[in-house]
Amino acid sequence: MNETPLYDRPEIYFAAAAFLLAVGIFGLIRRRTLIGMLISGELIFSAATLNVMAFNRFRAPDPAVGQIFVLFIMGLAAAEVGIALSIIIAVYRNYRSVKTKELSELNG
Amino acid sequence: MEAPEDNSQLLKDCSPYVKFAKLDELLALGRANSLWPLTFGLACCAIEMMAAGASRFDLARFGAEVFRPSPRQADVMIVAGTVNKKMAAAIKTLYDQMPEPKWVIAMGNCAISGGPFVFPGQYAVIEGVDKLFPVDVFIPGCPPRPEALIEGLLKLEEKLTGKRRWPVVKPE
Amino acid sequence: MNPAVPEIPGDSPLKAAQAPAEQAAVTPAVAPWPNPLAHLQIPFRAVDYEVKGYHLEVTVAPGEVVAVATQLDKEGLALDTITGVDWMAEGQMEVVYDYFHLAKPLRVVVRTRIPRDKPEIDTISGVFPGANWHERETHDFFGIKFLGHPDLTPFLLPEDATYHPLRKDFVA
Amino acid sequence: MTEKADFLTGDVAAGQPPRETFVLNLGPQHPATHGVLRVKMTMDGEYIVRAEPVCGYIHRMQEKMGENRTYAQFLPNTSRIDYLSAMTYTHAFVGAVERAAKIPVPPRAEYIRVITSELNRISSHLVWWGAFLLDLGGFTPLLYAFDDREKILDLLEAITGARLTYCYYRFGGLCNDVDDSFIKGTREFVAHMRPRLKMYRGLVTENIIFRKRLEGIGPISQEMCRKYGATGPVIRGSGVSYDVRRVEPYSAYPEFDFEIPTFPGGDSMARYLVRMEEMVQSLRIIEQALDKLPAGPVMADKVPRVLKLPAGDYCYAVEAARGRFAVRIVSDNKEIPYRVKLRTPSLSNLSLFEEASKGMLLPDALALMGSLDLVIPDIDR
Amino acid sequence: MKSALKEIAVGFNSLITGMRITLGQFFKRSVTLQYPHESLKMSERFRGHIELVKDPATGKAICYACKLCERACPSDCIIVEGAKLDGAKKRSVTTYQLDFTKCSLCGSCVEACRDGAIRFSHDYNLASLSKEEFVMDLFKRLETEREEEERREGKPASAVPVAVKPEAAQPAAGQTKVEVK
Amino acid sequence: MDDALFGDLIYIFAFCLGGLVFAAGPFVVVHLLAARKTRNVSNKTQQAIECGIDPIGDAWIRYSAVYYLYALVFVAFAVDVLFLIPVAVVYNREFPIRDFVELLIFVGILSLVIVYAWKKGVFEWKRRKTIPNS
Amino acid sequence: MKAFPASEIIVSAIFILCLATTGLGALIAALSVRIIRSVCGLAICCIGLAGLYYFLHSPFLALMEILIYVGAVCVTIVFAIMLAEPDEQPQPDRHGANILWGGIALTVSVALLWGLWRLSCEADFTSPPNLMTDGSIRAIGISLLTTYSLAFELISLVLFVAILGALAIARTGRTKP
Amino acid sequence: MMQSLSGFIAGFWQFIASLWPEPLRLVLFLGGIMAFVGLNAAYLVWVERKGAARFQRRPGPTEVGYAGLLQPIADAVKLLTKQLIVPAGVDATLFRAAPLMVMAPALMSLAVIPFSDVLSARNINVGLLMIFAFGSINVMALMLGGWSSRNKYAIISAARIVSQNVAYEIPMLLVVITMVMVTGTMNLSDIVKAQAGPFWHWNLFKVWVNPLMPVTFLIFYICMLAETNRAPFDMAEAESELVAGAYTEYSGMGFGVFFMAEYANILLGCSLATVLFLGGWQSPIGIWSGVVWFLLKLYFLVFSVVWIRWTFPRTQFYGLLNLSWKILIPVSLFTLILSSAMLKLIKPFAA
Ligand code: SF4
Ligand code: SF4
Ligand code: SF4
Repeated sequence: MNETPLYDRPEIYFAAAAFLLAVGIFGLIRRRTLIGMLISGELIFSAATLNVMAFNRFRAPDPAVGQIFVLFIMGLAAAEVGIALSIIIAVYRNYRSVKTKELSELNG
Repeated sequence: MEAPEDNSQLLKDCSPYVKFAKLDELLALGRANSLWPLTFGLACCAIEMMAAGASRFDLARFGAEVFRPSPRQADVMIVAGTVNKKMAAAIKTLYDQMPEPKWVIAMGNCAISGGPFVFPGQYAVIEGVDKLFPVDVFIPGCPPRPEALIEGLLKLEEKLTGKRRWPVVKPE
Repeated sequence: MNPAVPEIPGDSPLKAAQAPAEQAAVTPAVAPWPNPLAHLQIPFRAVDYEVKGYHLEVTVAPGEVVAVATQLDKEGLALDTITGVDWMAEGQMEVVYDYFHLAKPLRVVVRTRIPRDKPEIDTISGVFPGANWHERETHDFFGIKFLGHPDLTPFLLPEDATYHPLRKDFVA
Repeated sequence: MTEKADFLTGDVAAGQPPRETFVLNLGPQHPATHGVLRVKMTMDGEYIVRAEPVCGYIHRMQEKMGENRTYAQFLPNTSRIDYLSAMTYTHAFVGAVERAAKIPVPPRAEYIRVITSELNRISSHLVWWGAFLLDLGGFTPLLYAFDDREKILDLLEAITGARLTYCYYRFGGLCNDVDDSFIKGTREFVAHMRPRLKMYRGLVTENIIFRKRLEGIGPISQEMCRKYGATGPVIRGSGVSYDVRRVEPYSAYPEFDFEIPTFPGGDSMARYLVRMEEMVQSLRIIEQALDKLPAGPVMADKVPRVLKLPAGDYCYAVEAARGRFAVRIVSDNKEIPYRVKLRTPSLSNLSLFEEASKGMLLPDALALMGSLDLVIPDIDR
Repeated sequence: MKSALKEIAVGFNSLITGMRITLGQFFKRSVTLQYPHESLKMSERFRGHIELVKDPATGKAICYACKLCERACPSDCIIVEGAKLDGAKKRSVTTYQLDFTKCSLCGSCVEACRDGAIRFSHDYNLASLSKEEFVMDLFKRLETEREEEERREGKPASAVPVAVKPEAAQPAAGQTKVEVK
Repeated sequence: MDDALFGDLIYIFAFCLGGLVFAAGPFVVVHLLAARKTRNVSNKTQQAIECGIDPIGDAWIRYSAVYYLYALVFVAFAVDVLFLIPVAVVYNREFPIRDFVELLIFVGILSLVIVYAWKKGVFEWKRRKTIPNS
Repeated sequence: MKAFPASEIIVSAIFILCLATTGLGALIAALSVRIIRSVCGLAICCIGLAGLYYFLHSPFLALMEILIYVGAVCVTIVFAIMLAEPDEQPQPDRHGANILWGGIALTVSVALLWGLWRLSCEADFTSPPNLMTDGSIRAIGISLLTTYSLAFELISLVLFVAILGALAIARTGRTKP
Repeated sequence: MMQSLSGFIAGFWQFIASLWPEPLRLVLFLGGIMAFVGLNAAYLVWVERKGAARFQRRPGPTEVGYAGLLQPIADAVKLLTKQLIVPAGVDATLFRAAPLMVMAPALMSLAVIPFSDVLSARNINVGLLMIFAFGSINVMALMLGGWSSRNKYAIISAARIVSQNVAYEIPMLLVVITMVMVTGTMNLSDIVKAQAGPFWHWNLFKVWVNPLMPVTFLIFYICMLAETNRAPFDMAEAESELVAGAYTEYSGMGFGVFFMAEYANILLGCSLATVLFLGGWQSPIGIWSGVVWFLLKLYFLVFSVVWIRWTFPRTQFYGLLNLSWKILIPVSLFTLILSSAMLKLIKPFAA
C-alpha cells in the first residue's frame, strides 16, 4: 500500500468523477424522459464539481476559491433545475407527455 | 367465511417461534393493554363509542384511546352500529387490512344480530357481524352505555391474558 | 297549463280525505288564506292544515309535473321531497311532490298517478337540482323511472340492486 | 361498481390524452365523513373536480319498517334515524299520528316536549361542534363538548331511561312526567351552559386559525338552498330566516319568545355561528318553558290502545337540529300505516354538496361538509 | 399594511386566549368516572334489558303468560310460554325467553303488560364472548335468583319480603359510588 | 491526518450506523415475534387502504401538486439563503459598512423574489370556478 | 488522530464506502427504470459525494451538497415527477444500443480519466496541503464579502432571474389547456 | 467480595478507558443518545397522552402500571408483535427504507447537541449546518415513504408534508443565519457559551442586538412546529382529510418507528431552540449551570408543544404555506437585515 492514504490520492477522485461523467452521459443518452435526462445532467454537473474540488484540494492556490467556485456551480445547478423543471412542466401541460420520443413525434 | 375460532389457540399459532410461556404472557399483556381501536363508527352506537372515549368515561385509562384512522395501525375493530349489505364488503376489507393479531368487538344489538332492524323479509341488514368475520366480544344494548364498552374492552383483555385485573361491577 | 284536473282512474282511499275537513277542532294557528298561489293556473285545493299538515294540494296529470314545478319555482317555493306510494290494488303508482315556501307558511303537495306496469314520469331535476336524489331514491324504492334523470343508479341500495323494496309485492 | 370510466379515459378515444384527474375515495370508513358516507372525489391535484356522495352504506329500511309494524311499534325507530336529535324526530312522528287521529296533547306534555327537544338540540349541536372541530383537527373541543353533553344526557336519562335513543314521547303525551329534580337540574344546566358557550367562543370561534379555515369558505347561496331544499342552519347561514318552529309553528313553540338566528354570509362560518347562536336561543326557550311549565297530566285521556288512522295522508314537520324533518303517513285505515315517508334534512343538505364543492380544495370541502352537520343514517334511513 | 399588522396582532391574541383557556382546564379536577373502580347508580328509569318482576307475596313471577308483551314487541324478541299449574287460579309463566340482541329497549313490552310483571333491569354493563349469552330465559333467571336468595337467607323465599326495587348488591371492595349529577 | 476532521467523521459515521441500527432493530424483533397466521376473510390484506373500498385507479398517477410553484420558488430561494451562511459566520467582524451594504443588496434581491411571486399570485389559492383541463 | 485505534483503516473504509455510495447512486440514477428511484439514486449519489467533499477537506461544501441537492433539487424533481411523469415505461430491451452507448460513454470517461491522470502525474504532488479545516468556511465568507463580492451579488441575481423565468414558464403552461 | 468485585470492575473500566478513550467515549455517547431518544420517544408519548388528558379534564392512562407509566412499554410490546404488512404493488424497497431514513438523521443530529459543556457527543464546528443537512434527508425520506405506499392519501400527504417542510425551512434558516451572524459561529457549544451569565444574556433577551429577538424566537418556534409536523401544522396526519396521511399504509412497527422519529425530531427541534435562544445549559441566574437547566428548558418547550397541539385546530395547508411565504419569510428577512444593521451600525458606537 502506498504511503498516502487512499483518500489523499487525487487519482481516486478523478476516477470517481470520470465514472460519474460516464454514467451521466450514458443516462443522458439512454433516458427517455426529460426528467430522466435532467437527473443524468445533474450527475455530469456533480462530476465537474468533484473534479474542481479535487484540483482545488491538491493543487490549491487558495483554499477558498475552489470552494466558492463549486458553490457557484451548485447555485447555477439549482437555477438550472428550476428552469428545466418549469420547462418540463410547461411541455407536459402542452403536450401531455415528457417522453422525448413522443415529443419529437408531436413536433414533426 | 371462517367460523370464529378459539383465540388462545390462535395466539399460540400466531407466534410459533415463541416457546416460552413467560414471554407469551408478556406479549399478551402488552397486547391487552394497548388496544388501539379503528376509527370506525356506523350509527347510533358510534356516538356512545365516542362518549366512551370522552372525558366522562375516558378509554385512555386503559390505553385504548388511540383511535387510528387507518386499519393498518389498529388492533381492534369496534363495530358500532348497523352493518348493511352495501357496507359488508367494505367492512370485510377493513378487517382484512388490519394486521394480525386483531380483534373485533361487536358493539350494540345491530352489530350482534341486526338488532331492531331485523324483521321477516328484510332486505338490507346483515344479521350480525359474526356472519362476516370472527367476533371476540359482544356488547349488547341499544345503544350500550359507555361503561359497557369499557366492560367489553376489559373482557377482551381478560380473554387475552386469561385473568381479570379489575373489580367486577354489579349494576345497581 | 290545463286547468282541468284529469280524472284519475280508480278510486283511491285518498279521495275521501281530500275534501277539506270542516270538522277541524282547532282554528289554524296560521291561516293559509287567501290562497297565495291563486293566481297560478294550477287548480290547487286548500286543505285544513291542522288536519293534514299541508295547505294546498293538487292532483295533476303525469305530464304536467315539470310545468307545475316550474311554476312553483318561480313562486319561490322550495322542493321538500319527492316520494312514491304504491297503490298495488289499483295498479297505480302515486308520485307525491312536496313543496314548501321559504317565508310564508305554505306547504304544497302535488300528486300524480302513473300506471304501475309502466312507471315512468318526467324528471323535475332540471327545475330543482335537489330533486335528483329524491328521484333516485324513489327509483330505488319503487322502480319509478324518471325520464331525463341524469343518473338513476341505485342510491341507497347496493350498486347492483335490481329490486324495489317498497313495492307492495316485494319479497326479499 | 358502476364506475364512469369516461372521466379518466374517455378523452383518449377522441385522440386526446387523459385528464390529470384521479379518483379519491373518502369513506365509508373515513374520519371526516362521520359515519359511513362515501364521497367519490374526482380530483385535480388538491382541487376537487367533482365530489359525488355515495350513500346507502347505512340504509336501514326505516320506511319499509314503517309499513310492517304498528304505529306504536314504529315509534322507537324514529329515534334511530337521527340519533343525535332523537327527541325531535319522535316528535314529528307522534305529531303526525296525533294530527291524524286527532289526539289532543295536554299542555304540560307539550311544554316538556319543547324542553326535552331543545335540550336535545343543544346536545346535538354540541356533538356537531366537537365533531366539526375534530374535522378541523382540534381534538380538545370535542371532549369539552362531550363533557357538557353528558350533563344533558344525565338529565334526559333520568327521565327517559336512555342516553341516546329516547323513546319518550307517546301518542297523546309522554310516557312519564318529569320531576322536580329534572327541573332543578335543567335550570342548573342552563346556568352552567352560558359561561361554557362564552368559553367556547374564546377557545374556538375567535381563534384565528379556525376563522381562517371558515371565513369565506364554502359559500352556499340562498338560491342554492332553495333549489336543493336545504333547511335548518344551512339555509339560515345563507341569510334566510326559515325555521319550522316559526313558519309552521307546532307544539308549544308559539308561546315562547326566541329568535331565529340568521347570518347572511353563506359560508361555513355563518353556518357555524348560526348553530352557536341557536344553542343560546335554545337555552332561552328552555328557561321560559321551565318558568311557564303548567301543571296537569302528561298524557291524553283516551288514547286508543290500537291506533287506526283514518284513511288519507298526513304530514307533520318539525325543526330538528339539522333542519326540517317531516313525516308523511299514508294510511288506509289499518293498524299499520300504508306508507311512511321520512323527509330528512340531511339528505337535502348533503345533496347540494356536489355543486357547492366544485373547484374547491380538499380541506375546504371537508370543512364545508362538516359545516353541513351530517348524520348519515339520517340520509340513508 | 396597518390592517395586516392588526390582523396579526388580533390573531396572535386569539391564540394566546385559547392557550390560556386550555391551561385553565389543565388545572381543574378531572371529570372522569373511573368505571371499574367506581360506577354510577343507574337512574330509576334506566332501561336495561327487561326482567320479570317477583310477586312480593309468593316470590314467584307475577307474569301469567298473557303474551301481550310478546305481541307488542316490535322486534319479536320475546317468546312467552305459560301453563296452568295444578291448583293455580291463573296461568303462570314457564319460559320467558328474551333475545336481548334484537331488543331496541323501546319499552313497548313494559307498557303493554297490564300487571307490571316486567320491568327494566339495571344491567348496563353487559359484555360477553358469546352472543348466545344474551338470549336469556328470564324465568329461569328469576328462579335461580330466587333459589340463591333462599339459600343465602336460609329461609323459604315466600317469607322474605322482596322489595319491588331490590337493594343493590354489595359493592366490591374499594368501590365508591358516584351519584348522577 | 487531520485529527479533528476525521474524528468528526468517525462520530458522524458511527451515529449514522447507530441510527440505522436503532431504527432497524425493532423490525428484526418484529420478524421474530410477529403473528403469522391470519384470520382474513376476503384476502384483501394487501390491498391499498382506501376507506374499505377497492381503490379506483392507481395511486401513482399524475398528481398535479399545486404547490409546485412553491417548490420552484423554494429551490432558488433555499440556495440563495444557503449562500448567506458563510457570510453570516464572518459578518460579525470589525469591518466596514461595506459588508452591510452587500448584505442589503443580496437580501434585497432575495426579497424581490417574494415580491414578484406574490404579485404573480403564486401564493393565491382561489377556488377554481372552471374545471381544469376540460 | 491517535484517539481511535486503527483509525486509518476506519477512515479508509468510510472513504471506500463513500466512493461506493457515489457510484451506486449514480448507477441507480442512470439505469433504474422507475424514475422515482433515479431521483433516489441521485440523492444517494449526492450523499456519497458529500462524503467525498468531506475527504477533500471541505465539510462546508459537503453539507451544502446535501442541503442543496437532497434538500432542494431532489425534492423539486420529485414534485415534477408527481406532476408530469409518474413512471417511465420499461424500455424495450435493445441490448445492442445499450452496449453501444455504454461503450461511447465509457470511452469518453476513460479518455478524461487518462487526461487527468496524466495531469496529476506531471504535476508533482507532494503531501497534500493541509490547509483547511474549519477555517474554510470563514475563508469562504470573507472572500465572498471582499474579493468575490460581485459574484456573491451576481449569484443572487442569477437565482432571481431563474425564478422569474421558471415562474413565467410554469405559469404560461398552466393557462393553456 | 462486593468490594473486590466493584474494584475489579472499576479497574477494568480504567484499563479500557486508558486503552481506547475515544472509542469508549463514542460508544458511551452513542448508547446514551440512543437510550435518551428511545426513552424520550416512549415517555414523550406518555407525557403527550397524560398532558392531553389533563387539558381535557380526564386522567389519561392510569391502569397500565402506576399512573399508566407502563403504557409506552405495553404499546411497544404490542407494536413489536404486530404483523408487518407490505401491501401489494408498493415499491417495497423504498417502503421499508423510509422509516430507517427518517429515524437515522434525527439520531445523527442529536450527536452535535451540547447537553452541557461536557455532555456533548461531538462538538462539530459546522454542527448547526449539519442538523439542517440531515433534516433535509429526513424530508426526502418522508416523501419517499408516502410515495412508495402507493396510496392516494399517502401521496397527497407526502406532497403536502414536503412542501410544508421546505417552506418552513427557509424562515428557519434565515433565523438561524441571524443567530449565526450574532454569535459568529456555527458551533453549538460556542453558541451556548456566548450566552453565559444571567438570563438576559440569553439570545432570546438580547434585544440590544436585535430588538425583534423574541419575534425571531417565535418564528423559529413556529418553524420548528411545522418542521416536525406538529399540530397545528400536522399535515402528515391530517386524519380528517387523509386518513393517516403519509403513514396510512404503515402497520405495526413501521408506524412505530415513524412515530418515534416524530418525537425524536421534536426533541431535536426543542433542543435546538434551547441552544439557540434559551442559553442551553446556562442557568438563568448565572451560577450552577449544567445539564439540569438544559433539560428543564427542553421539557418546558416540549410541554408547550403538547399544549399547543391540544389547543388549536389544524391550519389549512395552503394557509400554512402562505403563513410561511407571506409572513414568516418577510419578517425573518427583516430581522436578518435589522440585526445585521445593528451589528454594523450600532455596535461600533456602543462599544
Ligand atoms: S344497536 Fe341500537 S343504538 Fe346501536 S346502532 Fe343499532 S339501533 Fe343504533
Ligand atoms: S324493550 Fe321493546 S324491543 Fe325490547 S323486548 Fe321490550 S318491546 Fe321488545
Ligand atoms: S310479562 Fe306481562 S304482558 Fe308479558 S306475558 Fe307476562 S303478564 Fe303478559
